[in-house]
Amino acid sequence: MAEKKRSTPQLDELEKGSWPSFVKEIKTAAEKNPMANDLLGQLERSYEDKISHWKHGGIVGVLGYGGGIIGRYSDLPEEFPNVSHFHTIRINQPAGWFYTSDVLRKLCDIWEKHGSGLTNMHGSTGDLVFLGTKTDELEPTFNELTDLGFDLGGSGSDVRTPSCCCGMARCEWACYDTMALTYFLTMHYQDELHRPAFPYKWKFKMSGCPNDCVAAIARSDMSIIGTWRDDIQVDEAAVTEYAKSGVDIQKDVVGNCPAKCMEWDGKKIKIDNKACVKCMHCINAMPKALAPGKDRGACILIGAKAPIVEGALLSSVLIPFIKLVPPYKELTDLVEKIHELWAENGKNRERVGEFIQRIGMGNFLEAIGVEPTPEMVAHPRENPYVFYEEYFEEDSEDNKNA
Amino acid sequence: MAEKKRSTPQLDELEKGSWPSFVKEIKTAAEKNPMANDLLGQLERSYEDKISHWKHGGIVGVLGYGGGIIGRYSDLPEEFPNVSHFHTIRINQPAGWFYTSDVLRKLCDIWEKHGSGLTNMHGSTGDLVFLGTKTDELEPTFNELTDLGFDLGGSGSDVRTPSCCCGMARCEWACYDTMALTYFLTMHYQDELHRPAFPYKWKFKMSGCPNDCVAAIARSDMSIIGTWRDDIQVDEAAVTEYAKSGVDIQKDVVGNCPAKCMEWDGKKIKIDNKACVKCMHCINAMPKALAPGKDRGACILIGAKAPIVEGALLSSVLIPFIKLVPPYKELTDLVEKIHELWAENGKNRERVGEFIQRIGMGNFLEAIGVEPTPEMVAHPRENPYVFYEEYFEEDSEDNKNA
Amino acid sequence: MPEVQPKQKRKTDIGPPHYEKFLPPIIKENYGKWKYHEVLKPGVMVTVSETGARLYTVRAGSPRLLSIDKIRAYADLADKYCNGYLRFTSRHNVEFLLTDESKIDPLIRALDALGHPVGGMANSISSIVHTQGWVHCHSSATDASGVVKAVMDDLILYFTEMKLPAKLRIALACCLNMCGAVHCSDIAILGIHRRPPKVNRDRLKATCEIPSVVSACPTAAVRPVTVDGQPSVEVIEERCMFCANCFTVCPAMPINDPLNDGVSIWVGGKVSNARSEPMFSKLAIPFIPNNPPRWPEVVEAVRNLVEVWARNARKYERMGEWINRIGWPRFFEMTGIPFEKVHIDDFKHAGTTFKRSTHLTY
Amino acid sequence: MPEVQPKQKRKTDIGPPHYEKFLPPIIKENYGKWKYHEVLKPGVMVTVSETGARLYTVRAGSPRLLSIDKIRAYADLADKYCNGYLRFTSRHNVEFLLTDESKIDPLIRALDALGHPVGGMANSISSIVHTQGWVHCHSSATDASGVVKAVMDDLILYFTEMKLPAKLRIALACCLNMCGAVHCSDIAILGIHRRPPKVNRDRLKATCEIPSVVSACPTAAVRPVTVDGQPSVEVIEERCMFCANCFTVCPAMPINDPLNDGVSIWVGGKVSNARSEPMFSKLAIPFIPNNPPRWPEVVEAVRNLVEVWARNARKYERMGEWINRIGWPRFFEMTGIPFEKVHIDDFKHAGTTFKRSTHLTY
Ligand code: SRM
Ligand code: SRM
Ligand code: SRM
Ligand code: SRM
Ligand code: SF4
Ligand code: SF4
Ligand code: SF4
Ligand code: SF4
Ligand code: SF4
Ligand code: SF4
Ligand code: SF4
Ligand code: SF4
Repeated sequence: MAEKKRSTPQLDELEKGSWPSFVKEIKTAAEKNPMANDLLGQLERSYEDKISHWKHGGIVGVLGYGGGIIGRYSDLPEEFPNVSHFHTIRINQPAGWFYTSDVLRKLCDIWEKHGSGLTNMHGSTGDLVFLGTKTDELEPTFNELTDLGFDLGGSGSDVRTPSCCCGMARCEWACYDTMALTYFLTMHYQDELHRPAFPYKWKFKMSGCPNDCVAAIARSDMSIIGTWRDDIQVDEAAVTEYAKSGVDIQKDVVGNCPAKCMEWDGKKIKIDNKACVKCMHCINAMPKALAPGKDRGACILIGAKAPIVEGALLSSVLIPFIKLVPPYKELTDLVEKIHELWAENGKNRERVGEFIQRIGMGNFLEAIGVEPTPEMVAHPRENPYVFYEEYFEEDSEDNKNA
Repeated sequence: MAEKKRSTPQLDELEKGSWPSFVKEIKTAAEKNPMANDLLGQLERSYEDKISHWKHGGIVGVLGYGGGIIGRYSDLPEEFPNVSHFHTIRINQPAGWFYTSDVLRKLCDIWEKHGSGLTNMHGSTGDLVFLGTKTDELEPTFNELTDLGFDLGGSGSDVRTPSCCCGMARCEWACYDTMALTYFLTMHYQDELHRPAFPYKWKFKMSGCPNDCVAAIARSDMSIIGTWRDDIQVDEAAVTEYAKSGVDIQKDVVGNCPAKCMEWDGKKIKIDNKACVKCMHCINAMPKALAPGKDRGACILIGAKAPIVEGALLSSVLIPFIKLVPPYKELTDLVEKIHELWAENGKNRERVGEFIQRIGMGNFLEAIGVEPTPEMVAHPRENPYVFYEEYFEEDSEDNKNA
Repeated sequence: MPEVQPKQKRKTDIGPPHYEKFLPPIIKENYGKWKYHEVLKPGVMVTVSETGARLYTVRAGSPRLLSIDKIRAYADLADKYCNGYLRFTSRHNVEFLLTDESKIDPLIRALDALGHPVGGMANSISSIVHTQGWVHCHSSATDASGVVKAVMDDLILYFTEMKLPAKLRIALACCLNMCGAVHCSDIAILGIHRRPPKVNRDRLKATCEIPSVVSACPTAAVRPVTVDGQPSVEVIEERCMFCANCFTVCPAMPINDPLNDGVSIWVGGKVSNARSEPMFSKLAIPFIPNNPPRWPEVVEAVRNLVEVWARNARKYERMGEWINRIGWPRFFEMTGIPFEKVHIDDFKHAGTTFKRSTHLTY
Repeated sequence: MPEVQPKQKRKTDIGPPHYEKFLPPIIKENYGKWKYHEVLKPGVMVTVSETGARLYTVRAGSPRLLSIDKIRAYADLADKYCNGYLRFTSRHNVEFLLTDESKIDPLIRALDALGHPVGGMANSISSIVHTQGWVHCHSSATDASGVVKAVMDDLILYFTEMKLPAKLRIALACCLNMCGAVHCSDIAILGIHRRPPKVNRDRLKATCEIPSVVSACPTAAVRPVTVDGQPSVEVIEERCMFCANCFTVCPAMPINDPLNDGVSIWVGGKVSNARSEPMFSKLAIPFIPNNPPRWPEVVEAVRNLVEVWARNARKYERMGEWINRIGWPRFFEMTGIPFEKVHIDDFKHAGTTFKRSTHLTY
């Protein structure tokens, strides 16, 4: 099935060295797959020309879906006909990226039949990415995927594939069940995921604690990050153990507490939990001795995005603390209100974080019916430019709406 | 000479209490001065009406000067004819606000003759303020003032009266001679001070060390703040003395060092001077034991202003370190370049801090011939939006100016 | 006592007198040679020179607005206790410069008798930097001197004692122009307007340039219109945030309004570089109506802020440093000030003030 | 081993399979009951449950771009060493989930044989989060996988050992769209364009809406014009900062350019809330031209940054925390990177990045 072996002197250089080589992966696939072989050829050409040889994507998809496929066409189709179309398929991964060998093999079988045999495990958003196939293979691939129980992920102006850290499956610090919530949200928003109807993309990311192992705060429109409200759990004996084993508790633990709320007298650790900002540092440093409290839940933040085009944003606090238990009604009510407001008032290609900045956070909160709290700001305003909406009139002493 | 005593039930309330009362001051003056008496009356009226009864100022001045007088007219001239005009005279104070009883009395004599007998010692910019007189008293007052050796201060779009902390006159921490520089700059810029020719006001303020006792960084277009480059001077014996006398050196001194560059072993203090950010805290806390280094000079910052209209600004670092010794040529060359650039390119009512933000600090530096250094920024840019001015062309591989 | 000689004919651009004329001999001799200082008691400080010379400073509170009678009284005290040498400070207090330690207490008694308390040094509240208010400015949304007097009457013990965790700097500006370093004060009292300017058409036509009025408005709330065939302007009220910049450039757009003018309170600013970098003050209390002659609600609000801070801050912690440690949520909780929509910035850099982390207390 | 049964007819909106299907029994039994973890050696961790159960994780590095052959090889290893259970991480590494401690070392040897090093845990450098590059994206200003491979070849010992002061996260994005958390990485490698887009008039007419192209440009560099009687656009070159947003909405404005595309390097970002709040990365090296196949200048620059940080940071100090302590002037001095005009922000909030204090080192 394979075509002539290509000469790839530049890429060959990238087979050297001890880090696993993507070139080897492509070559392995290229041995039996003409798409992979032409990809190798075109990529070598890019290395020579120092430029991408892909054309601006076109819109392709599967029946009834508006997202999930990224269309891609070569700008050298004569030379590399097997990648003249080379669309990727974004497949919604199982929450937490857990697999069995069995299901992985079945996925491979599908992709062997219908595509390049190359994948990304996984894409930056979290999808399992099937990297490159022709337009007419999309529908058959989709059908086999759904038969296996998989569905497409997001692309375009839709809800993107939610993703999460492994949470309660393997981490002692998970303050809520990230995988359960991810699965729930993915199922709840199937329509929004598959049929783009927003001003721009919307991403959910779930981390079980403030360590934020899926970088939710940096790259999701709604970042749901576990935290707790009560006292850090302390195992005194284990603290002593750490101290004995050479941990410099004063310098490395207490000295790095951002809230300056810890004290160490050489024997016992004292935490002013009302002042603790739940940063995780002391817990990270002594996992056997300290643990998040028992009153656990999450902080919901909103609006992160990459820099295009007004500058990058981190998410900001929207709901300082929420208990996250099925059926998650409080959360979905909130999301629905935001989606409605943004869908109606957002400009084209305006992410929700930019939208909030444009209309003002105060107005945004008012519109979605959330009370402002000081947790939402790093600090109150420094400028005196308040848009008061009312003033008193001479005669009436009543309010007037301006 | 005094008119009928006014009934001032509201203001009378402000004679009570143990803080010195400005109402008493006005009343004292009012006993012999009709202007002060009408001021009292109009002020009482303001207290009743909860509004200022001054009209928007008009332009008045003395011969050949564009600034120094703030025109002021009552909006109730019939009721308070003696303050129908009530202009203030801004008098350039001696550097550091040092006086003798003799010169103060002579100033009082002038003001007794020509004005309300009321003053501000001093105005927020630093001027000695003669508070209120009629238009035709301006020229006579001015003449008597110059006879006494005093001159007007600034107002309008000119160099404003420079001011400074007492510096070397009474402070052990002065890293340069603030009063000498203030006097020098005031004399050097007499023309710019008296004849407004800039887009907006320009303020100089001089503090001898980073404690910044004239709030230079918050309210002067050019803030000149003393600092040092070498090691903090330490008197070990005096440190021991402080420790013995009950100062908690670890907690209160070392623990508050922002650079985390101090260590205290219970006996000796160790400072990593390369890391010290010259914040003054440790020196403030133990003035008998620590002192700024010997290689002293100043940091020049630029651009502070009040919030109108783009939001308040603190000054930002322009020259991280400069030796300030007569004839201050390096400094005046710098100021001249900035004045020229700003005068030519600044918009009407655009302070230099706003101007720099509008044209970009990089462009500003280029225009005045100062090399950019990392000291000028809190951190390098976070966004990738660089306006590169050149690119390579295919054929030539040469630069092209875009 | 040095004398200043009167001169003869009209002079210009002579600048201020040289400061050396007014320095006492001890300062001239020890200029730049000071070694250390010590605050001996409230309002009294000694500065010691390398040469061993000892200069005593006695600082007294001042209302800043002084009659020439009061200045003459100062001059008399200066003559009596310190050879005629005195100065004023950057916060408008008066300082007497002594060389004779034994004259300190008599001077303090004389100042007390004159009604001027000695203090304002070290960890105390010094005088309130303030502006003109209804005494002299057309722009003012509140009075300056009156509010200051009422607040200082209430806080005077913090001036005459040194029991605070750190210095506390209060400032007042009577309008958004913010004359003074109000925007970087531990506590700032700021006069604000809350009603859009009215347009006086006839006066506008006579005195203002329409394009410069329009361009003065940062929010484009002022729009050119034609009324009865005459060019004029109108104000789109919901776009106005009451900066008064239009009024500054055009007297025909008055914004002062007895019912809607009042006072806002800001906290946590600082100027010095000691420990933390300089900081702006942040909005604490959005609005308190003017209530002359003694503004009791303002007095009460300031006292509350001072006391909550004084009780809870650690040694050396300025207001803003304390708040940064405990966080704004606890600040609002401890002071009992309600947090409202207006506390959230919605101006140019608003996004940079949102809380973009999970560092929260509960 | 659980099995997934194939289904019959076309289905839509079924969502992903439920994760429980893929969890090993030990996880199902101890879900939410984990008590603590311990990193036993590079790339090997044990997580201990309240019940006493012990789950071992072995993490191996991955190029992310995997052939189905490699995935099958992973599946074989999973079958052999851990009953078929494995997962991938948020940084695209593969993790094998074991219950039998004795199988750890054989698994490590097998992974080594397959060419996949074990490591990336605790105070190490984990895999570089990256994007498509020339492999699949039309936007890319550089390749992704190639740069990553070259850099990781050089840094591999930091992956397989745990000798750093803290975690170090590197990420790469091939254009300003910044797919991935590049903007908050300890070290970010970012592809950038430096030549304004060219306008292909015929194609523009055929495929793009002029108003949306014009409004896509944040700096108003794209202007509508009429050429030969036809509506088109032009680019005012000195206003362009190469964001490529016009290209994103209109393929007729290509910005890719072999001579001017390249790589910039950013430092000091972080995502976690541990100790300090999350931070953006800041510009360190403005431009390195593309030099395939191994980008030696980029490799060298990254190594230098890692090493200077590793030598000087205190325990637990992430790159950005270290820089914040020592200050940017010393960062530039210690790394030998020249500071230039382009380092100074001139975008929307530029003023908030100026140094507004005298906290300086000399
Ligand atoms: C495949 C993937 C990169 C990868 O190799 O992992 C990717 C690839 C593309 N991204 Fe992305 N983005 C991918 C994750 C991200 C992320 C990270 C994330 O989701 O966690 C971001 C930053 C977070 C964010 O959303 O802001 C991201 C921010 C962007 C942007 C900028 C959006 C913005 O609002 O600033 C664009 C530009 C756009 O939307 O027009 C973009 C556009 C694109 C396009 C569709 C290019 C385009 O303009 O049409 C790329 C298609 C490449 C291709 O040929 O396959 N991609 N993109 C990631 C999706 C895989 C997956 O589904 O798992
Ligand atoms: C008298 C004084 C207040 C006081 O009671 O001390 C004062 C009074 C006025 N200031 Fe001021 N400013 C005074 C110091 C300041 C300061 C503080 C300083 O200089 O250190 C500031 C803040 C720093 C700054 O310059 O940004 C200040 C910022 C303003 C502004 C806002 C300027 C800006 O760029 O944001 C205005 C509005 C304007 O210029 O149109 C203003 C305007 C005014 C005017 C002229 C009102 C006007 O719009 O026409 C006031 C005249 C009041 C009157 O009737 O006497 N005044 N003004 C101060 C001058 C006394 C002196 O010469 O010593
Ligand atoms: C006299 C005066 C300068 C002048 O030329 O007029 C002055 C004089 C001294 N200052 Fe100051 N400062 C003076 C205004 C200021 C200001 C400006 C202001 O308040 O508007 C500041 C900045 C305030 C701010 O940050 O908001 C200021 C911040 C300091 C600091 C830093 C305090 C801090 O911890 O933030 C010190 C150090 C200290 O107190 O330990 C200091 C220390 C000193 C010392 C101890 C310096 C010395 O060795 O002589 C002087 C007596 C201190 C005292 O009053 O406790 N001085 N000092 C000013 C007196 C004003 C007054 O009447 O109260
Ligand atoms: C497996 C993974 C989550 C997942 O579901 O995939 C994970 C797992 C763990 N993380 Fe993480 N983190 C994972 C990505 C992240 C990320 C996201 C990223 O890198 O893009 C972050 C944020 C990074 C940042 O701030 O830029 C992250 C920041 C942390 C931190 C905070 C580190 C810090 O000091 O800033 C900890 C705490 C610690 O290491 O002590 C942590 C701790 C842990 C622990 C110890 C939690 C536990 O008890 O199980 C896990 C093993 C740690 C390790 O690898 O050393 N994890 N962790 C991710 C592994 C990625 C990889 O293959 O290398
Ligand atoms: S985010 Fe927290 S809960 Fe989730 S894996 Fe990381 S450390 Fe564990
Ligand atoms: S979690 Fe963070 S803030 Fe809280 S006590 Fe521990 S180190 Fe301090
Ligand atoms: S600024 Fe420094 S030198 Fe000047 S008075 Fe204050 S402490 Fe002394
Ligand atoms: S001056 Fe400030 S930064 Fe320097 S050692 Fe003293 S406390 Fe630390
Ligand atoms: S703050 Fe405003 S009202 Fe007060 S003096 Fe200054 S300009 Fe006038
Ligand atoms: S007060 Fe300010 S915002 Fe309102 S109309 Fe006037 S200039 Fe515009
Ligand atoms: S970063 Fe840019 S070039 Fe790279 S995959 Fe994303 S959109 Fe494409
Ligand atoms: S690349 Fe960006 S800045 Fe340049 S023309 Fe296109 S949209 Fe405008």
